[in-house]
Amino acid sequence: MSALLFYILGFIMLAATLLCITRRNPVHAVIYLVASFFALAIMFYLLGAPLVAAFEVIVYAGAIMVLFLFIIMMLGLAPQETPEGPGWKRWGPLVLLSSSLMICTLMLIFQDPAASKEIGAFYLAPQAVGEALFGRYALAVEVISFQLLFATIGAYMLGKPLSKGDQ
Amino acid sequence: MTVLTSLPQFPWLSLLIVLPLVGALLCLMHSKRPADCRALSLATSLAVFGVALYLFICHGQGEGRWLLYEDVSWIERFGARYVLAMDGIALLMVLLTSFMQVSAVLLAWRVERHVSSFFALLLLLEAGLMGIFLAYDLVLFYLFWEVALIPMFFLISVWGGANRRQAALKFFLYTLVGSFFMLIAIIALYQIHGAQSGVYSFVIGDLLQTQLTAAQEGWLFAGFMAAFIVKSPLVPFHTWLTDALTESPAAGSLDLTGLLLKTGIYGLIRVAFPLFPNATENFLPILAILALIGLFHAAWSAYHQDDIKRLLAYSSISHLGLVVLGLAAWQFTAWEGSILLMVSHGITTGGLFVLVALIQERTGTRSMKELGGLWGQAPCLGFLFLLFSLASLGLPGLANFSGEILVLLGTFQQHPLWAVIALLGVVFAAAYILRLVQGVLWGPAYKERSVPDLTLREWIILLPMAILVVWMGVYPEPFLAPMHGAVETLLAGGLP
Amino acid sequence: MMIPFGHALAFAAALFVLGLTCVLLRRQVIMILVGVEIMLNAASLVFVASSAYWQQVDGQIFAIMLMAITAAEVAVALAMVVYLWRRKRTLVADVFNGMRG
Amino acid sequence: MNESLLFLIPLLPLCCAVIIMVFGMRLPRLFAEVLAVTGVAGAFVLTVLFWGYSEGEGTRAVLFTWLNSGSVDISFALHFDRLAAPMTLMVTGVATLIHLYAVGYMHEEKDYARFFSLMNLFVFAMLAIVLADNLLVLFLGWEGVGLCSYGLIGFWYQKLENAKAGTKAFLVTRVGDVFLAIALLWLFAITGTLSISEINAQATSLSPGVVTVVSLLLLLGACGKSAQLPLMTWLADAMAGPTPVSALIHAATMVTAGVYLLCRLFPLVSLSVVAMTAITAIGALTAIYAATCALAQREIKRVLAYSTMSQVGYMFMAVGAGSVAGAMFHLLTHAFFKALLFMAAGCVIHLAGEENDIFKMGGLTRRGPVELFWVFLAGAVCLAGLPLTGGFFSKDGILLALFTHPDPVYRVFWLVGVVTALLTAFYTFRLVYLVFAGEYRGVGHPHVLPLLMRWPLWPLAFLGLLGGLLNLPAFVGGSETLHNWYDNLAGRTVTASHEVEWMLIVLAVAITAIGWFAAHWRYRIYRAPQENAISRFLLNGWYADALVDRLFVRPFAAMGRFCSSGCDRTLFDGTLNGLAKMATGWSALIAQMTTGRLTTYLSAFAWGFLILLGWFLLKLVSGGGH
Repeated sequence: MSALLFYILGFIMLAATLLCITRRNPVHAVIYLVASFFALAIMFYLLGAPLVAAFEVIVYAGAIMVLFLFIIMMLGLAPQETPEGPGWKRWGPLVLLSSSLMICTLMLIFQDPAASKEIGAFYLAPQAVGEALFGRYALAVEVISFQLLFATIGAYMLGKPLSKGDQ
Repeated sequence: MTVLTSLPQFPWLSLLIVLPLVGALLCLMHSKRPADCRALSLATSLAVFGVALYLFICHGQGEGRWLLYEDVSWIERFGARYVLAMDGIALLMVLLTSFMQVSAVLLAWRVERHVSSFFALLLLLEAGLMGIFLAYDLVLFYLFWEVALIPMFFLISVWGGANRRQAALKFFLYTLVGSFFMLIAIIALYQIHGAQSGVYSFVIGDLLQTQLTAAQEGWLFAGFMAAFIVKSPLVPFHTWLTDALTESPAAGSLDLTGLLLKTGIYGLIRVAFPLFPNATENFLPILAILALIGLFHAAWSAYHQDDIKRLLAYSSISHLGLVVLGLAAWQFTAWEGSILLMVSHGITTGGLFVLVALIQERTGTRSMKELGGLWGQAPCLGFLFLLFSLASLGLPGLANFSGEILVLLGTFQQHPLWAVIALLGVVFAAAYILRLVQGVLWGPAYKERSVPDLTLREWIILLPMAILVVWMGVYPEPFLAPMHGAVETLLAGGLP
Repeated sequence: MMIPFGHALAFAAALFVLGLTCVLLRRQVIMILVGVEIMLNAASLVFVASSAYWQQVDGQIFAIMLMAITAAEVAVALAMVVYLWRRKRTLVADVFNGMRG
Repeated sequence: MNESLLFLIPLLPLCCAVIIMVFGMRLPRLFAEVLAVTGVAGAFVLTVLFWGYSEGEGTRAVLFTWLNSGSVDISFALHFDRLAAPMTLMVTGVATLIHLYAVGYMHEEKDYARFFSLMNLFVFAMLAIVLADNLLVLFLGWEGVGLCSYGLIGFWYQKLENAKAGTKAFLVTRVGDVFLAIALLWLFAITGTLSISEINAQATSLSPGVVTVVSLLLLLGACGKSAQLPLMTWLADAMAGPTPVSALIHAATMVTAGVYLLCRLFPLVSLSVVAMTAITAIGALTAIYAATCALAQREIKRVLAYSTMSQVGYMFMAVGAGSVAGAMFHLLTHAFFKALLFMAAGCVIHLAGEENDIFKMGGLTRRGPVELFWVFLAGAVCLAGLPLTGGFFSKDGILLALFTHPDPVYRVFWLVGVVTALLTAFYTFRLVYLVFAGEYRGVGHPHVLPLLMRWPLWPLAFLGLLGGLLNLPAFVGGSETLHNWYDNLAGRTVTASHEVEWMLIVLAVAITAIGWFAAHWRYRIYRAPQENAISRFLLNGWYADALVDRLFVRPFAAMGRFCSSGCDRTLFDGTLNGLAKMATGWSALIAQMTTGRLTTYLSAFAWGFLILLGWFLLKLVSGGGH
């Protein structure tokens, strides 16, 4: 049952993402992406990671993507990137590239014997994750918190009004 | 390694390197007051000269391989040590460096632009040169090798003549490419030695024991030679020198010809020959041929020049050809002659470059077509010009002759033909030097310009040089005596 | 859960390739960033799946850290987007070629 | 007395030279003049005082070590022996007179300090050659002489031709010096010493081939300084210098150095028959070459210059014939009368108003003091070899030595000597007639002759005329003083029957007479000279200069052009510039790939990623899975 659900969700995710990357209007694209992330969040839950699933919804879909939306709306981006749209010349090689990448990756994955082994039942309570996070990985958490701080400062600096020389 | 390391003594050798560095720093800190910078760098260079003189007098006649030795652990991870060592040859080079540096500082007295930087670079150059002459660890040697390169580049490219950028770039690229090969060879040798003995070290004394196959030795030797031959410079890697010398400011050309060129030959003596005795043995005839080609090529080229600075640049190449020939002869007397000639060439050609700078300052030209008759207008200047020219021409009783005749006497015993061919070059030296003297001193004087004679400062620069030129020609014994032991050990290959 | 490990990885790979396609296909800076987000999510999926496969906590931890880092990245990146917009009034990536050799 | 006091002889002129050089222009003129003369005269007096030291094996004195390295140990050492002593005496003596004369001659010159210091230095250098104990000290003097001649010939440097003549002298002699230097190196390599006496002592133990080659090298070295073929071109141009300089170069110093060198190393040189023959041949060739050139010269000093060359050729012949005493005898008498002739010529030029051309002179007996004619004539008859003069005996001795040499080829040389004697007599009297006979043909105003230019001529005239007494042959009742003085250094003892000797004397007298009469017939009454190919040929010294120019100077300059422009500019720099251009081209190509567009970079990255993946895959496939 859950396996079936996993596959359905997977295909929903892929479809949403495909729609996302092909939309010309960025607002639509981001909305599709949010949909994709919801599907992904449930997949995380199925894989025994409720905390990650929650974060996926809260942080990714809730915060990051909303930030994207804000920016897009704030700048009032036009739906059309280029008037004539991407031509064959432009995305022909890309499709070739992507498909060959896909094939290569899949071949690499499936030649490994581990690929056919099944994922066993697994559930990790948020508490266990929290203990590991603030126990063994405390230093990493600190480092990342620093990084967030710096990012904030950086964003602030970049967001300041331009000096005359730059304009 | 010897146990000399444990001897507690005052680090004189480090002082020789540190003093100019401190001077350079102080100069940079006083960039707002040019007069202070001048005084400061003069004081520094005099102090270094004082130290060198002290070492020459008090430590010149030591027993054993080294007169002075300092060994401190430096980058332990790589086995690079801060090893400074001074034997008789290094002592002479140190003395020459510090002496020329005083002259260079005095000569640069009238530099107007970026005074503090100029003197700082000059002092940094001195520190680099001292390091090259004293380092006994390959990493240290390489470090100083590059340290000496950079100030010279800036001296040329900022304070040089009309074509300075190109000349500086040429100089930089040539020497950098050469030293790049040396770096590779250093690392390779380090690895080979470490793999063999389990002791990873850059100290030359340790690396001497490395067992190399013929092919390895050949390639490593070639790597070192690339750096040293370019720096020496031997034909066909010499064209950077003529441009660099022509374009560089007066003090720069003094240091370049008097000292920087010697680092290449010094590298041969100190590093390349002892480390790779078998490859050296095979290479000596080629070296001699290169030296002879250089000697003749430069002499002929010099004869064709109109720019006196360029002519002198070629004469330097020609003389250094003879120096290298003496080394290639692999004979005691020839080696001593080569080293003596190296020192005396530094002084005579240095003196000539000083005079050329003065002449250019006074007349605004370096072209022989526009010069002439200076003897009548400035007899003292003319007299010194003649004196240094004659010394450069190899007149007996003046500095260069002592070295030249020793080189020839020694070389003839091993390879008569080389010596005979080199002697023919002596006539050519006479030809271009006399042409130079004739173009500058004789002929009708140019009435429209007045050429003042030497000022006190210029006398102070030139008089010691002139005295040395005569002294080294008549009584070179004090300069020969310290190097006997060093040359003997180097030739025997039996280094500690 | 009775799905093979390979299938989870295959989904992740497909997601990744889609993200990469987005990055390469789209010209607007903001859509390139969207593509990057997609690829990062693909990575998260691999982490979580591996965590389940090996029954270990570390994969999930990394997924969480990845989110934190992404948050930081997005903050700076979007600030830059705003900055770029202010400078040139466009977000077409090909316009910004100041590093041209 | 201490023997190192001997060093005072060369050092006195040196010190004076240095003092004049440094302080000359700051001190009163008189001081410099007095110092200059005192330096040389002092050396003369000292030589006389120390004469006793030269007896026996002579005296060695060592000042201090010059070069000491390995097996090389060379000191400043001198050797005052029987060969050096008379030479020293002559050099200092004649030089003293020349210096006195120079004080008068240069009394209007402003740059006197340079002149006198170089003159003193010149004497020092010559004394270094004469007194040297080892070849390196000799070489010091040898080069020093070249330097001083350079400075003095080009003394009036404002005229570029003078400076060029000086340069030429230095360069041409330097070519000879190279050969001497090679010989020096070789001798050191095989004997391990540079001491002249030791080399001479070891000479017999050396292999004959080496001795021959070394001797030939020495000969070439001597040729340079003594202006012998083929290195003779500088001497005629050396007339550009002031007249006292010419006198010094031709009489006391420089040109005699070559002869002296060969005499010094005679024990070595004489071992090689080939070298001896070569020496004689070169001497003979030069003698006749120079004599023919002298026939056509128009400048008084050039005539004398070529005569010097010719006379030095005689000295070479004497050495080649094995008679050191004969060579030295001729050297001494020649020094006296040639110094006299040059100094008198200086007076003549003064009287003719700085006119050099003998065709614009004439009748000078009446324009100046009549004594000048007599002293000039005294010199001329010595040169021409009129019987009973010094020149007659010394030249006759040489011809006798050539004639009596066992090798028949020397008869040819003897014949050349005789013909040269004839030519010598002819051009000498031509000179005398053109200068003194007839009416004055010039336009210049005579200058007043200072007293100092006049009286130094007398002692020289006296010495020249009576010089024969130095070595009067036995068959005319002499005691061969010089020959006996040299003792074992004198070389081959010339023995001949009285008939042969008388025959040669009669022949010599006859030849001189013929030369004189020919000159008398042709030049007693002035006739304008005719220009023709032969006279031009002789006037230009057989076009030797042009030949040297074509053969050496131009190729040398061309080589310079080739090396500097051809090699350095084109080949080396060109190659590098080409490489640099290539690198720039490549970098431009690569720079084009750096579009600055994010998308390009990203897709390049993706393609790279694909390649990486593909490679992994390939490895796995070829590795057959795990």
